[in-house]
Amino acid sequence: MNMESTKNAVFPKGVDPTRIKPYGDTMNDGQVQLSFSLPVPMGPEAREAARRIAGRMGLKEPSIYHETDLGHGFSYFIVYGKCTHTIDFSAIVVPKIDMEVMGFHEIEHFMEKHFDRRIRVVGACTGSDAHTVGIDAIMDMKGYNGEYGLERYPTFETINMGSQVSNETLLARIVEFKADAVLVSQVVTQKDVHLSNLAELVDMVEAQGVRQDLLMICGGPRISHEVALELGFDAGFGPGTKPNHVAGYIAQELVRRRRS
Amino acid sequence: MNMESTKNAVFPKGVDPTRIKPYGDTMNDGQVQLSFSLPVPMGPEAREAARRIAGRMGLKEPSIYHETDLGHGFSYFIVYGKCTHTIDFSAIVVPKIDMEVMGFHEIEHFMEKHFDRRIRVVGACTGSDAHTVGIDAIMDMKGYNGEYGLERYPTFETINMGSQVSNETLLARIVEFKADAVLVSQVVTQKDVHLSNLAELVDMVEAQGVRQDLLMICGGPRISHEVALELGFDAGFGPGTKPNHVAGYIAQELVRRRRS
Amino acid sequence: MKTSKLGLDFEKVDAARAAASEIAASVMDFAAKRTTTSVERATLRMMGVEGADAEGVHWVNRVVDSPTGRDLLAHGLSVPFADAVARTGMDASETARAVAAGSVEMAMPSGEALEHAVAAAEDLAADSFRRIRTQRSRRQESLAELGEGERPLLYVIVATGNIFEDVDQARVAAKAGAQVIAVIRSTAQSLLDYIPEGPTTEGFGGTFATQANFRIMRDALDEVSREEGRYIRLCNYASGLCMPEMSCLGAMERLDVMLNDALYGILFRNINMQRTLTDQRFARLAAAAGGFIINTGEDNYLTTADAAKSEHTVLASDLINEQIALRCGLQPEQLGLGHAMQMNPWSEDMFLKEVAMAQLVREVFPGCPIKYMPPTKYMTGNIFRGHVQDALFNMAAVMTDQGIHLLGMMTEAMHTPHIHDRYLALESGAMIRQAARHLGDEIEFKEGGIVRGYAAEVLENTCALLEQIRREGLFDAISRGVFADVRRHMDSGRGLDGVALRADDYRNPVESMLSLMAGVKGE
Amino acid sequence: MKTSKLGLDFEKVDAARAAASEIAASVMDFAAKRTTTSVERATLRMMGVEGADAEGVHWVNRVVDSPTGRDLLAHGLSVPFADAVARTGMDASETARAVAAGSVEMAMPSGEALEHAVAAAEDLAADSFRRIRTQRSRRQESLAELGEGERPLLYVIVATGNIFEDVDQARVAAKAGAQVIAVIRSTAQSLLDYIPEGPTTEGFGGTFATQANFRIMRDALDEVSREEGRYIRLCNYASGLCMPEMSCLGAMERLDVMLNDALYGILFRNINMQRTLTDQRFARLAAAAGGFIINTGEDNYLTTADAAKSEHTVLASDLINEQIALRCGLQPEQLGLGHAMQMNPWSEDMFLKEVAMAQLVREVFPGCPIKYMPPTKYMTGNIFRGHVQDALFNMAAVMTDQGIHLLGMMTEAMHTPHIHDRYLALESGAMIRQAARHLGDEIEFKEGGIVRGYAAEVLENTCALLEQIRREGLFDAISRGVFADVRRHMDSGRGLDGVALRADDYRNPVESMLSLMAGVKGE
Ligand code: B12
Ligand code: B12
Ligand SMILES: Cc1ncc(COP(=O)(O)O)c(C=O)c1O
Ligand SMILES: Cc1ncc(COP(=O)(O)O)c(C=O)c1O
Repeated sequence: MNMESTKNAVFPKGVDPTRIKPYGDTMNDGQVQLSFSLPVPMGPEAREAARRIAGRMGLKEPSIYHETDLGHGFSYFIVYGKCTHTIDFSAIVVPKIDMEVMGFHEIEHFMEKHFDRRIRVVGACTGSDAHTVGIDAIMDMKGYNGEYGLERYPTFETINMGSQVSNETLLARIVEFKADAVLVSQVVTQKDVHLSNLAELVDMVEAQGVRQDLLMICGGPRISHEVALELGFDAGFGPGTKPNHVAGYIAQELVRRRRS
Repeated sequence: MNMESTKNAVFPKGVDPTRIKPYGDTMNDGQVQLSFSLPVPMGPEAREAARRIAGRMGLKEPSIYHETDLGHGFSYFIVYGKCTHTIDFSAIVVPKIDMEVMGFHEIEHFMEKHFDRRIRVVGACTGSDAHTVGIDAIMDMKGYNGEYGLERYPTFETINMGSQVSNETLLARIVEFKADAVLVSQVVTQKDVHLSNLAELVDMVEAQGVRQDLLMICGGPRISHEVALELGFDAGFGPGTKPNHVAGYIAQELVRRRRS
Repeated sequence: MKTSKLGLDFEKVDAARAAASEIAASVMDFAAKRTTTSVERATLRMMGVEGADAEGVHWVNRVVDSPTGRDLLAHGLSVPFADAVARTGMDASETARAVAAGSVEMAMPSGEALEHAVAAAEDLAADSFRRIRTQRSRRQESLAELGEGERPLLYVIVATGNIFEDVDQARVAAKAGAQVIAVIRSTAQSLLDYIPEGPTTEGFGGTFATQANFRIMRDALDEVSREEGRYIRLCNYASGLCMPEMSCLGAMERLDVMLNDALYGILFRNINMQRTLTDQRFARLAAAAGGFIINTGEDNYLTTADAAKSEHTVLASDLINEQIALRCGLQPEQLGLGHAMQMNPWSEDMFLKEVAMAQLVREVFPGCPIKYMPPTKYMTGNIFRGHVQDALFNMAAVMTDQGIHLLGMMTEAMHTPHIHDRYLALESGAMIRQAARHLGDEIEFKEGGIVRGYAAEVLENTCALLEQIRREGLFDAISRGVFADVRRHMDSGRGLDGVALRADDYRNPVESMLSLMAGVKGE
Repeated sequence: MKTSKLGLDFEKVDAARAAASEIAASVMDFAAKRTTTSVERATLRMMGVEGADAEGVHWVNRVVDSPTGRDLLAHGLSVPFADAVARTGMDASETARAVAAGSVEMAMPSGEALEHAVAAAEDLAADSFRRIRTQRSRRQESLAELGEGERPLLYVIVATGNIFEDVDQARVAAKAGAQVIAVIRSTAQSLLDYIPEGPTTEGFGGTFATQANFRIMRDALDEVSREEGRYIRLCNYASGLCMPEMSCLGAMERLDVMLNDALYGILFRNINMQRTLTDQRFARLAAAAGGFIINTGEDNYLTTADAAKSEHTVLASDLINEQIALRCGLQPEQLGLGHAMQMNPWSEDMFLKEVAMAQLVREVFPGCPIKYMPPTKYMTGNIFRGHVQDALFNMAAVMTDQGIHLLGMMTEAMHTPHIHDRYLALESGAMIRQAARHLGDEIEFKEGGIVRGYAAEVLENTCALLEQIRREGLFDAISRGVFADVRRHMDSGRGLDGVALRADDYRNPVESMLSLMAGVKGE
C-alpha cells in the first residue's frame, strides 16, 4: 500500500522528470533486461530474430546475453538493451484511494464517533477460486502482518463466506444481511477469469437495485485500485494490504457518502 | 558456434514464420519478462511510469510483478507483458562464416595438401585489455574444451603476444613476421573501447599497405561475425569458439583467396 | 538397529505409527461400509462403458444418475448392469446408452442369475484388468530398459490449459532434464462430478484431466522417453469428486504418479468427508492395482496454517495417509507423501529447520519416495529472489536424499510456468544435485544442536497429536480444524448426496478384482 | 590444542608456514635493499606535496622524474627535498613546483645539514601522520559506536567510471545491506605510473582511483553510515605502479580495505617483479600504519590456471602473503587474504570441494578475514543460472563462517553491475546468511569423507610447493609459472627502470616513521 504521491519528491541528480528513462549505471543509459522464448529453432536466425524483437521494442544496441536451445523448435534468450523511450513523469496522474491510514484503535474511535450501529460487511472468494488466505487475512480474527482482521473490530459485523462462492449465493447473502460493504477476493487470474467474475457481480448487484447502498471492494494479488474502478467497484486492494487499510477505508468512505 | 542456418527447420505447431512472436505458454501470447530501474522514487507514479515504459515498448497488458524501493530516489521493477510486435523470420538473412567445421587431423591433412609452408599467425589481446584466457584458449598448446590450440598444429607457426599489446607493437610484429593472419582478442567492452581498438588496427594495417595480404580475425565474448565485418575484419568469433574453428577457417579462407 | 542422522527416538516413531494405524483402521472400516456414485461410475468404466452423450456427459454418469441407477446405488450397480448387458446382448457402452435412454431397465438379479451376472461383470472388466496389467509391465520394462536418471527425480508441472500446448512444454521440459511431468488440472475440476471427454484445449490454471488427454500426453512422453533414453513419468490427479474413476483411468493409461488424497478435497475443496474418504478407498485399491505412485496433499497444509506451529500436523497426516494406503494394498515405494514446510525464507535458521524436517520425513518413511516441495507461499513477483529461494530447497533436497523433488518455479507467485521458467528451474535443480551430490553422506548434525532439537520436538508433537486423534477419531479431528487450520464437518460439503451405506446384498466384483490384484483381502 | 572441523594436521600447517616465512624473509630482504620512483613519490606525498601541473601530472612525479630526481633516486629523495624546502623557505608543494621547473636544485646534504634535513623531512610529514592517526581513531570510534553488522560482511563493487554516479550506486547498495563498498578502478590504472588528480567521471570498467575520488566516496559513505546506523567500509586499490602512493592516500583518506598485492601486478599486469615487490614493502608499511585491511590477489589465480589442479597454489600464496604482511607490521585482522576457487559449478561434488577449501582457509588463517569470493569465470550471460551459482557460494560462506564475502553478481560475465544487480545480490546474500545462520556450528564433516580428504590433499600439496619455493626462491618460482599458470621474469615487465638499489647513504625518514608506527624495526 504505497498510497502517497511521490510526484514532488527529490530526484537523483541529472534527472529530467519530463523525460524519464530506465537506469543501469549511467544516468539516462536506458538499460533494460529482458527475456523471452521464441517458437523457432535455435540458430543464427533465431538470435537475429531475438535481436530484432528487442529492436522493435525500442531498444538500442540489443545484446544477446544468453541463448538456449530449448529443443523441439523453441529457443530462449536473455537480452539487454538501451530503451529509447522516455516517459513524462510529471504528467502521470494515478487515481488513489482517498483515505488516511489509521490503526485499529483509531478506526474504532472514528467508527464510534460516526455510527450508532455496527457496519455490516460480507466477504467471499468467488467463482471456483479456492484461495482463502487473502480474504481471511483481511477478515479473520487473527489478522495479518500484525494487524487484527475485521472480525476483531467490535464496530463491524462480518460474515466470511469462504471460497468457491458463486455470485448468486453472494448476492443473496448481501441482500439478506443488508450488507453495507462487500469484500470480494480473486486470486486465480488465468484467462482473466477474475475480471469477468467481478464484472458479473457488479451487473448483478445493479440489476438487483442495491448498488447505491453497497460499498463494493475487491482485492487480490493482481488487483489494483485502477482495475477495480474500471470494473465498477468502489475500491481495489492489491498485494500487501492490511486489514486496517480496508477497515479504515470503509469507515471513511461511508462517512463521506453520508455527507454528500 | 552455431553456424548452420535453421531457416528451413521445422517449427512448432501453429507458428507462422512470417509473424514470429515471443512465447510463454500459448502460441503467440507474446509473453516477455523485463526488468529495469527508474531514477524516480518508488510510489504509485513510479509504478505507473514503469507500466508506461513497458507499454511504449509495445507490451500489451504490462503487469508489474515486483517493485522495490531502492532508496535515494531509485525504484526497481520486474514487469511482464505481451509483446505486440512480430518478426518476419523468413526474411532474416544472417551473414555467416563460410566454412566447414573440421577437426585437428582433418585440418592438418587439408593444410598439408594445400600449402608447402607453415602458415604464420600472430595473436594478441590489445589495448589495455589484460584478459588472456580467450586468446590463449585459441592459441595455447593445451587448447580449450578438448581441442588443441594453434600452437599444437605443425602446419601453423604462431606468436602469442599476450595481453595489453598496443596496436603499434602488434602491427610492427605483423610486418616483421610476415604474418598470414592476425588474431585479436577484445574482452573489455566498456564504452565500446573494443570497437575503437579494432577499427584503429584496421586503419593502421591499411595505411601500412598490408591489408590484402593479411587475414584479420577478431574474437571475444561480445564479438560476432557481423560486428567483425562492420569493423573491416574478415571474420569474428564469439563465445564458445574452439581452436579448430579458427584453424579451419584460416585454412579454408587462405585456399579460397589463392584461388580467386 | 536403525541409525538416524537426527538421533531420532524410533520408539516414538513406532508409537506414532501405531496410533495412525488405529486411526486408519477405523476410517477404512467406515469407507468399506459405503459406496458412492463415483465408485459405481468407476466400476462401470472398468466394465467397458465408454463415450459421452451429445452434451459431453459420460454414459457412466447417465447410468448412475438414471432413476434406477440411484435406486440401486446402495446395492452396487455392476451386477445389475452386467445382468442388463447379458440380457440385451449389447456391449457395455451400448447398454449404458440404452439404460440412460430408459429403454433398458437395470435390476438386482438374484439366485442363479445373480451368480451369472457377477461372472458377467468379471468378464466385462477383464479387458480393463488386462490393460492395467499390460501397462504395469510396460512401465517396468521401460524402467528396466531406460532407467529414469538420478535422484531426487526432478518433477515439474505443465499447466497451459491446452493439452497440445502441454505436450510441447512437456517435451521441452524432458529435454531439460525433467523426470516427472505433472499435468496440472483446470481449476476446480475437483468439484466436477463427472470427467470431461476427449482432448481439451481450454482450461483455467491447468488442463482438464480426461482419458484422451492422459493418453495424448502418455504417448508423447513415451516418445520423448525414447529420445532422451530415460523413462519419463507422467503425473495427474486422482482427487476430487471423481477420485475413483480418475484412479482407474490412471491405471489404464499408465500414469505413473497421481495426486490422491481425500484430506485435500475435504480441507481445500470443501468436499464432504464421508464421500471422499469412501471414494479414496476404491481409488487407492485401483492405485495399488495400477502400481503407480500416489502423492498425498500434506504439502498444502501450511499454506493456510502457521508453519511455525503446525509442522507436526504434516507429519501426523503423512502417517495416517501411509496407514490408509497400506491397507489399500499400496506398497511403501508407491507412497509419495506430501511435504512442504512453507517456512519464511527470511527467518533465522530457517534452512536448518527445513533440513531437519526433510531429514525427519525421510527417516520416518525410509521406504517412501517423499514428494518434497519448496514453500510456494513465500514466493513473490521478485523472480530473482524466488529463484534463489528455490535453490535453497534444491540444496536441502539433495542434503536429505529425497526421492522426488517438485521443483519450485521462480514465477510461482504469478503465473503457471512459461516454457523457460521450467527450463531454468530444471537447470538449477540439476546443477545443485550434481554439485552437492554426496553432501548428505558427508555431513553429520551435531548432538544437542538446532537440527536435532527441532526434529525431536516435531516428532514429540506428532505423537501427541496422533494419540489425541486416535481417541477422538479422524472425523472429529477435522471438525476441530486440526489440519490446515480449516474446519469441516461430517455432514457438510459437496458430494454427500452421492454416498450410500452399502446394503446387505451390495456386490462389486470389480472392487473384488481390484482388491485381489492389490493383494488386499476382498469383502 | 586447536580443533579442526576438517581433522587437519596442524603440524603440516606449521611446516608450511615456516617455509612461507623463510620465503617472505628473503623477499623482504630483497625489497629493503631497493627503492623505486613510486616509493619516493609516496614519501614526498607524505611530506605534503600536493597538486598537479596543467597536464594533470602530479608534482611528485615531476620532482622524481626531474634530472636531479633521477640522479638522487638511489639516495632517497626525501632528505634532499626537505633540504630544498628548508633552503627556499617555500612550502612543500611550492618547492616541488620549483624543483620541477628547474628553478630549485635538490642535492643530498651531508654532515649537520643532513641531520637538519632529516628533521625537516620528519616535520614536513608530521601532518600526514597526524591525519593518518586521526583517521584510524575515527574508524575505531565509528565502529565502536555504530558497529558494522553481521558477518560475513557483504562486499560489493561499484564501477560506473563516474565517481558521482558511483556515489549514488553506493548509497543504494548500503541501503540494501552492503557492508563494504569497493570502488573498482578504471581498467589498467595499474599501468599508470602516476595517480590522476581530482574528481573523475570517465573511466573504463571502473573509476579512476584519485585522492579526490577517495574523499568524495568516503564522505558519502560516512553520511550513509550514519543513516543506516552501521559503519560502511570503503575499499579501493593499492596496486600497480603507484602502489606505495595509493597506500598512503588510503591511510590518509580512511579507506578501510585496499587491494594490495605485488603478485597480482606481476602475473596479471606484467609489472616487473623487482619493482612491485619493493613497492609492496613500503605500501604495506603504510597499510599497517593506516590500520586498514589489505586484500591479496590469490582469488585471481584460478581464472587462468586450472582450478582442479592448482588449489594449493592459492593457499601457498596466501601463506607467503601473510608472512610478508606480518613482516610489514600488519596485524592478522588486517589480512583479507584472497580466496576464490573457480570450480565448475556443474562438476560432481563441486560444492563439497568448495566448502572444504573455504573451511581450510579459515582454519589455516583463523585470525584473518578472508576475502571469500564465488567463481567469476563460470558466470555466463545466463543471469538466472548465475544468480543460483552465486547463491551456492553465499551458502558456502555462511557454512564456513567467513569474515568478508565478495558477493557475486548475476551479470558478472557481461557488465559491471547495474544498480539493481547489486540489490539482488545483496538480497540473496542477506537472506541466506539469515536462513543458514548457525549451519556452520551445526554440521560436522564425516571422517574419511570427501570434504576432509580434499582439504588434506590440498594442504599436503601446499606443503610440498612451499618447500620447493623455499629452496628455489619466490622469483624463480614465478619464472616457472607456479602461480596462475603465468611465467614472468626477473628483468622483464613494466617499471623496472623505476627501481634502484639503495645507496649506502640512502635515507628515508618517512619510511622510518611508518615503520615505527607499524611497529616494525626501522632501518
Ligand atoms: C496457497 C496457495 C494455494 C492453496 C490455497 C489454500 C487456501 N485455502 O487459500 C492451494 C494449495 C489449495 C492452492 C491450489 C491451487 N492454486 Co494456488 N496458490 C497458492 C499460493 C502458493 C499462495 C497464495 C496465498 O496464500 N498468498 C498469501 C495471501 C495473504 O496473499 P493474497 O492472496 O495476495 O492476499 C493479499 C492481497 O492480495 C489482498 N487481498 C486478497 N484478497 C483480497 C480481498 C479483498 C476484499 C481485499 C481488500 C484485499 C484482498 O490482501 C491480502 C493480504 O495482503 C499462490 C502462489 C503465491 N506464492 O502467491 C498460488 C497460486 C495463487 N495458485 C494458483 C493456482 C493456479 C492454483 C490451482 C488452481 C492449481 C490447480 N490447477 O490445481 C489450485 C486450485 C485452487 C483454486 N482453484 O483456487 C496460481 C494462480 C495463477 C493465476 N494467476 O491465475 C498461483 C499464483 C500459483 C501459480 N503460479 O500457479 N493454491
Ligand atoms: C578472468 C577474468 C579476469 C582476469 C583475467 C586474467 C587473464 N589473464 O585473462 C583478471 C582477474 C585479471 C581480470 C581483471 C579485470 N577484469 Co575481468 N574478467 C574475467 C572473467 C571472470 C572471465 C573471463 C574469461 O577468462 N573467460 C573465459 C574465456 C575462455 O572466454 P572468452 O574470453 O570469451 O574467450 C572465448 C571467446 O570469446 C573467443 N575468443 C576470445 N578472444 C578471441 C580472439 C580470437 C581471435 C578468436 C578467434 C576468438 C576469441 O574464444 C574463447 C574461447 O571460446 C570475466 C567475467 C566472465 N565470467 O566472463 C571478467 C570481465 C571480462 N572482466 C571485466 C573487467 C571490467 C575487468 C577489469 C578491467 C576490472 C577492473 N577495472 O579492475 C580488470 C582488469 C583487467 C583488464 N583491464 O583487462 C569485465 C568486462 C566488462 C566489459 N564488458 O567491459 C568482466 C565481464 C567482468 C565484469 N562483469 O565486470 N578479469
Ligand atoms: C492432493 C491434491 N489433489 C488435488 C489438488 C488440486 O486439484 P483441484 O484444483 O482440482 O482441486 C491438489 C493441489 O495441490 C492436491 O494437492
Ligand atoms: C590485488 C589486485 N590488484 C589490482 C587489481 C585490478 O586493478 P588493475 O585493473 O588496475 O590492474 C585486482 C583485480 O582483481 C587485484 O586483485
